[in-house]
Amino acid sequence: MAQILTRNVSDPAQRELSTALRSSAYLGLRQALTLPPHEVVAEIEASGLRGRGGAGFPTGRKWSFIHAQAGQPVYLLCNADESEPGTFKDHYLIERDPHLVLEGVAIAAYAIGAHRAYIYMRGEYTGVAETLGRALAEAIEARIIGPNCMNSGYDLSIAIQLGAGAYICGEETGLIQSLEGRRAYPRVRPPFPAVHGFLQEPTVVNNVETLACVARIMAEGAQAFSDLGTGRSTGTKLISVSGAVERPGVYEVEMGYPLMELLEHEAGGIRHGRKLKGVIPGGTSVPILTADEAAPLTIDYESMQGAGTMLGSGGMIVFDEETSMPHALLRIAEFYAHESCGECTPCREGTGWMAWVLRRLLAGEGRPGDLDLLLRVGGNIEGRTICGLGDAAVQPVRSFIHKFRAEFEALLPAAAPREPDWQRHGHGPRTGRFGPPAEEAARSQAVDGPPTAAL
Amino acid sequence: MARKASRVVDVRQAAESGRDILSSTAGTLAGMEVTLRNMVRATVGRQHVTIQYPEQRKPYSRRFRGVHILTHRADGSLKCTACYLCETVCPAQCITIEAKEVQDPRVEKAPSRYEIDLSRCIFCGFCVEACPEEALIMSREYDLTALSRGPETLAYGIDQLTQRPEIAAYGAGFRPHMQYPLVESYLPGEPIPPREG
Amino acid sequence: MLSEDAVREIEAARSEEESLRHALLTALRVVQRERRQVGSAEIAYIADLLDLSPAVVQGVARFYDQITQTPTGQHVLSLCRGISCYLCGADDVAAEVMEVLAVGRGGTTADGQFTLRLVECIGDCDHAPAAMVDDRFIGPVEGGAIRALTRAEGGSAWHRS
Amino acid sequence: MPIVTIDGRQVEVEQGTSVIQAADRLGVEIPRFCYHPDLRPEGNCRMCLVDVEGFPKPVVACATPVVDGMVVRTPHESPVASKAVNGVLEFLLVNHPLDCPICDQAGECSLQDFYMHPDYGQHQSHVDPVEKVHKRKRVSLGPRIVLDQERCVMCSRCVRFSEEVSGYAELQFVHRGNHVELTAFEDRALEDPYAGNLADVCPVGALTSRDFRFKRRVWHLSHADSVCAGCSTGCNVRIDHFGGRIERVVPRRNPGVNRSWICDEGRLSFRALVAVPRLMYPRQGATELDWSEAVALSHDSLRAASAAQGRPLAALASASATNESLWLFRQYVLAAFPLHRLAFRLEREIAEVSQRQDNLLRRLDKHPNTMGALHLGFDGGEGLDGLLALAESGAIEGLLMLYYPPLVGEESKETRERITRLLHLVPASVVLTTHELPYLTAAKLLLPVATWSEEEGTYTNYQGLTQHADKAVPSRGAVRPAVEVLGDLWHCATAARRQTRPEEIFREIADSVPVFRDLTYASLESRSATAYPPEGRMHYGQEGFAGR
Repeated sequence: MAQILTRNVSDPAQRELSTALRSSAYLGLRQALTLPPHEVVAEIEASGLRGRGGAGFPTGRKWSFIHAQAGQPVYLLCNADESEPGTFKDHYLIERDPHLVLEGVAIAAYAIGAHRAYIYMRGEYTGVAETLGRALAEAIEARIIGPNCMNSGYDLSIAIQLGAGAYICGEETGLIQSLEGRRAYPRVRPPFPAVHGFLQEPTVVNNVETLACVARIMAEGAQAFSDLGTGRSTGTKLISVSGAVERPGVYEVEMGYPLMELLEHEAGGIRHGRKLKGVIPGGTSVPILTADEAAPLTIDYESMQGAGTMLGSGGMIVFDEETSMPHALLRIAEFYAHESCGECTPCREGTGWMAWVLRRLLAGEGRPGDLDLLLRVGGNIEGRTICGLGDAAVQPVRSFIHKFRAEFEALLPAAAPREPDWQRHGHGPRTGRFGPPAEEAARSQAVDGPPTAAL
Repeated sequence: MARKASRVVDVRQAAESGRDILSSTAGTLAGMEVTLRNMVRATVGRQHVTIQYPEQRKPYSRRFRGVHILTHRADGSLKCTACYLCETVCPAQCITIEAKEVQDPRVEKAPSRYEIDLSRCIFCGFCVEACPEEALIMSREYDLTALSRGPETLAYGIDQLTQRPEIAAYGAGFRPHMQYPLVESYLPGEPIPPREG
Repeated sequence: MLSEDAVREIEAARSEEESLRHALLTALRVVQRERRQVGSAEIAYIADLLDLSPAVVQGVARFYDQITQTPTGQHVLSLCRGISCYLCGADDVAAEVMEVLAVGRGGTTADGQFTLRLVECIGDCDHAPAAMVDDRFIGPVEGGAIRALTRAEGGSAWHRS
Repeated sequence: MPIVTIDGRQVEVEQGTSVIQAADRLGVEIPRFCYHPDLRPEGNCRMCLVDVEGFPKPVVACATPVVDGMVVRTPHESPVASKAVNGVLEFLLVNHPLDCPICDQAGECSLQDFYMHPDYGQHQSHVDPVEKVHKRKRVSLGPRIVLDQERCVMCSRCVRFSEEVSGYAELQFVHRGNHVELTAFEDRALEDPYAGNLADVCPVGALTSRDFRFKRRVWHLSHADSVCAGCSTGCNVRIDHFGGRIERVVPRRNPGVNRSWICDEGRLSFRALVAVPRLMYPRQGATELDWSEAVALSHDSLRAASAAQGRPLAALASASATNESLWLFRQYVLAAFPLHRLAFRLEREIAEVSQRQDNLLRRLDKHPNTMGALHLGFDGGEGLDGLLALAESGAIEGLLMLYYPPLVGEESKETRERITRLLHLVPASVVLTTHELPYLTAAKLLLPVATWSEEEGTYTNYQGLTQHADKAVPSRGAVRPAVEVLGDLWHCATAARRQTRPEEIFREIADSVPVFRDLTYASLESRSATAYPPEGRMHYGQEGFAGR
C-alpha cells in the first residue's frame, strides 16, 4: 500500500526532532519557504488535495480565497478537534508523527500569509497535546518555527489550544468561536471565515490530515501526490476502521482502494467470523451502506458519492450481522442530541426529538407513524441549519430507516395505539373522538346531578 | 286596486246570516281542544299544568345557562388563572377581572377580583365557552332576584360565584363539552377523589 | 483560590492571546484541573481575573462537557459510549463498572476517588471499548480491568507508552 | 445599487442590505424571531427562510445580503419556503409550554401570531405535553424583568442587546442542545439601567416586564404615539393605556433618536404623574374657584401688579412645556405686558445639563423642550436666578409661571427653595401647574393644567428635532390643557378669541418662527418613528380593544 503520511509512524522515536529530521521532516517547509506564497498555493492546487476533515473541499482553492489587506492579520487554524464518532486518525497521526503536522501547519500559514497559527485540539487529547507541545518546543528550539523560520525571514508562532469537550468545536466557525472564548456557536455564513474569521480577520481552518498532506506535497511535489489516487480524488486517505472488525486501527490507503479489500485484509475481516451487515464509511455523519452496497465500492470521493454516501472523515464503522440497527441508531441519535450546540432551532429541537422518538420506539411505546415522523423531522432539519451538524444528524436516521426498515417496523405496536394520556388529563377532552371512561361518566352524573333539580 | 270579489269574505255579513254558526262553533272548539283537555285533566284528573312556584319548581335542562360558577381545584384553590378570555369575549362587558401573582408554582396567576355584573349579563354563555380550563361554568340557577338594580346587589364577586348555597341546590348547568365529565374542576361541597399515587 | 502555577498559566495565556477573552477557555481548563469544578465561586473568580461579566464566563463554562458545575472525585473515569465502543460492548462494561464502583452515571464513589462519566466518542475507537482516567487513554477496557485499575489507581500505567 | 425582486415586487436598495431589510422596505412580511433592526444579525432562529432563485435550499433573509437581480420568494409565495418555515415553527413549539392564558406576552407574541398565519402556521402537534423539556419558570431578575426559561426560543436578542447595546452582558445561555437555558449569573438582579428593553426585544414571553406583570391583557390596551418627556433626548414612545390609566410605556423605533430603546427611568416616568396628588381645581389660597373666575382674577392681578406700576412682569415657563404652550405663553405675555422678563431656565448649571448622562440615551437635562424654548425666543441666560435677583431688588411684583415637575428624578432642593423664595417675594403670582407641590403653595393663584400624556403637543429635543406627542388619557377634575388656559388669558388681554387647538397653534408657530418653517403636524408624523414590526402587521389587536 502507498504510504505517504504513515511512513514513519511505527518508530516511537519519530516524535523526536533528531529522528524526524533524518526521515526528511521539514523538507517541505524548507522547500516552501524558497517559493513565494502564491506558488505554494498553486502547488497545492495542482496536487488536487481535498480537505480531509469531511467536506472534501479543495484545499488550494480555500487558501486562494484569502485576500488580506496590507497589515491585516491572517490566521491559520489547524482543526485537531476530531470528534466525529469512529474517527481517530488525527489522534494517531499527531501522536506518532507530530513534526509532520507542525510542518504542514507552517507551510499553510506561510502560503496564506499568516504569522499566527493555532492548533485546536479536543480536550480529551491532553496527552496527545503534550506530545505535540514537546515537538513544537523542539522545533522552536531548532529555529524551524518561530521568528525568522529557517532563516527565511518569515515569522510564525504556533499555539496549541485545548478544548473542553464539545463536538461542535470541530465545525470551523464553532472552532473559531471557541478559540475566541465564546460559546462555540457556529456563525452564519456569509461572511465566510476567509473574510471574517478568527477575530473577524481572514482565517483558514484546515484539518490535521490535510496539513500533513500539504507537508508531503511540498516535500515531494504535487505530481507525486496527484499520481496517486483516482480521478478527482488524489493522494491517499487515512481510514479509521472500528467496530465489528478483528483489527481496528488507522490504515492509509490510496484513493480508489477497494473498500472490502480493506475490511477483509488489512482490518482482518469481520469479528468472530460473522458476516458484514453494514458499514458507515465516513463517520456517523454520512449515510450507512448495506453489505451489498459496500461490496463494489472503492475508497474515494466519487465512488462514495455515487453510492449515495460520503467519504467524510474516513471514520469507517463496521456493523456485523448481530447488531440491532435501531439500538445502534439510537446511540447515534443520542450523540447528536447531546452534541447539538443549541444555537439554531431545527437542530436544537429536532435532534432531541428524534432521539426521544427512537427511545420511545425501543422502549416498546412506539406509535404507528413514528418512522414517518422521524423521517419528517429529519426532513425539517436538513438544509435549514446554520452548520452541518443538523444535516449530519439526519443522515444516519434516514439511511438506517430506509435500509433496515424491517427492523424498525418490528418495533411498532401491532394493535391500535393507546390514546396518549394528555388527551384525557390536564387539558380536558377537546376532540370528539373518544368517550369518557365509565368511572368518569359516573362522576359526571354525580356533578351534574340528575336531570331534574333538587329543592 | 280592484280585486276579485269572490275571494273576499265579509265577516260581519257571514255572522249575521247565522247560517254557519254550527260549523263556526265546531271550529272554535277544535281550536280549544288542548285547552279543554287540560281543563278536564286538571279538574277531573287533578293533573296540574301550572305549579305552585316558589314552593314547587320546574326541572330545567342540564344545559341551562343560569348564574355562573367558578370551579376550584382539588386543593380548594380557584381554577381561574385570570386569563381574561371571558372578559374579552363578553358582549355585555359585565365581567371585571383583576389579576394577582400567586406563589403556586403551577399557575403563577390568579384573580384578585373576579366580578360578574349579573344585572348586565345576558346569559349568552360565551364566557363559559371561552374558558380554556372549565374554570367558569354556568349553573341551573334561574331565579335571580334583587331588591334594587345596579352593581351593588347583582355584581357577584368571587365569594358568591364559588360559595353561594344555590350552586349545590341547583347543580351545574351549561358548559362546552358537556358530553365529557369535568376534568380537575370541582364545585363547592363536591367530594374530591383521593389523589392517585 | 488557585495555585501559583495555575495563575501563571492563565496569565501566560492572557498575555499571549490577542484579547482577554481568548484566555477564557484555558482559564476554565486550568481551574477545572485545580479545583475539580467550575462552580459559582470559580466563575466569579475567573470573571474578575479576565475582566468579563460572570454571566459570560458561566455561559462558556456551561457549554463544555469537561467543565463541571459540581466537584468531581480525585480521578475522572470516562467510559466511552460512542457508536464504535457500543458495537464492542461498551454498555456491558459500563453496567459492570457501575456495579463495581457502586455509582451511577455522573456519580462519585463514596471514597471520593472516582467520578464516573459516560461520554460520547473520545477518539480512541481502535481500542474499543475505550476509556480514560483523567487525561490518559486506558482502552480497551473490560470490567475486570477497571476493577484492577481502581484498586491500584495512581500507579497504573498507560497501556501504550 | 442592487435591485431585488421579492414576491414579484422590485425594490432598489443600498449595497449590503439584507433580504429582510429589503422586504421590510417593501412591506413584505417575513416572519422572524432573532432578527432585530438594531442588533447584529445572528441567523439562529431560522424563521426567516426564503427561497432565492438559484440557491439549492432556503436561505435566511436576515443574513443574506442582496445582490443585483436577486429573485426572492417568501413563504407567502413559495411552497418551499413555506414548508421550511412551517417546520421551524413546529420545532420552536416542540418544547414550548402551554402558558398562553397566564403569559403576559399573549396577544403580542410572535409565536402566537406566526402559528395563526395561514401561509406557514397551523400545523398539527405531534408532541405530548408530558414529553416537553422542563426548565425554570418565574425567575426574578430584579425589579424590572421576570424570566421564564421554558418560553424562551433562544433567539438571543436579549443576549445581544445586553452585550452590544447596553454593554452589561448580564444574560447568557448555558448548557447545550434542547437544554439550553437563558440565565443571569446566580439569578442576580439586572443592574442594567436599560433592562426594561429586554422585555421589548423578547419576541415571546420569556422576558416580561415586572412592572406590567398581570396588569392587563395587551389586547385591551389603547395606544397613543408620544415622545418621552423624561429628558432632552426625546425618545419616541408609545403610551399604552386602559380606562384612562397609563399601564405601560414602550419605545417606538426611531433610528435617528433612540433606535428601539428607552431607558428604564423614561419607561417608568408615567409613575411620577401619580406619585404626588394632582392639582384638580383652580385655587386662590385654599379657596377653589371656577375657571372663568380664576382666569379673570389671574389676568387682573398680574396687570395690577406689573403694568400699572410700570414694572416688568416676570414670566417663567418650564422647558417641560410643549412648544404650543410656550408659544401661547409668550404671545400672552407680549400682548398683555409691554414690559416683561421672559425666562425658562430653572437650573443653574447650563453647561452641565447639556451633556449626556451615559453612552446610550440618557441626558442630564431633564427637560424635554429646552431647544424649543430657545427657538421660541425665551431668554436662555437669565432664568430663575435672574428673576430671583430682580425680585429681591423689588424690581418685579408680578409673576406668571408655567411649571411642570420633572418626570425623571426630582427638582433639586436648591431649585425648590429658589422657587419658594421667588413666590414669597412677588406679591402677585399666578402659577399654572399640574400637581400639589409644597414649594408652589405660596403662589397666590394656582391653575391646574394637563400633564404630559394628557395633552397633544410638540417637543424639540437636544438635536433640534421637533417631535409630535399625542394625547393618551383624559384629564380629571377641572384640569385643562395649558394652551386652553393661556388662550383664555390671551382673550382677557385682547378681547379676541383665538384658536387653541395644538395643530393650529403649531401652524402659527411655523408661520412665525423660521426654525419651524414648513413643518406641520402631518409632516412631523410622517418623519417620526418608523413602525417596527413593519406596518404593524405582525401583532394582532394593535387597534386596542374597541368599546371600552
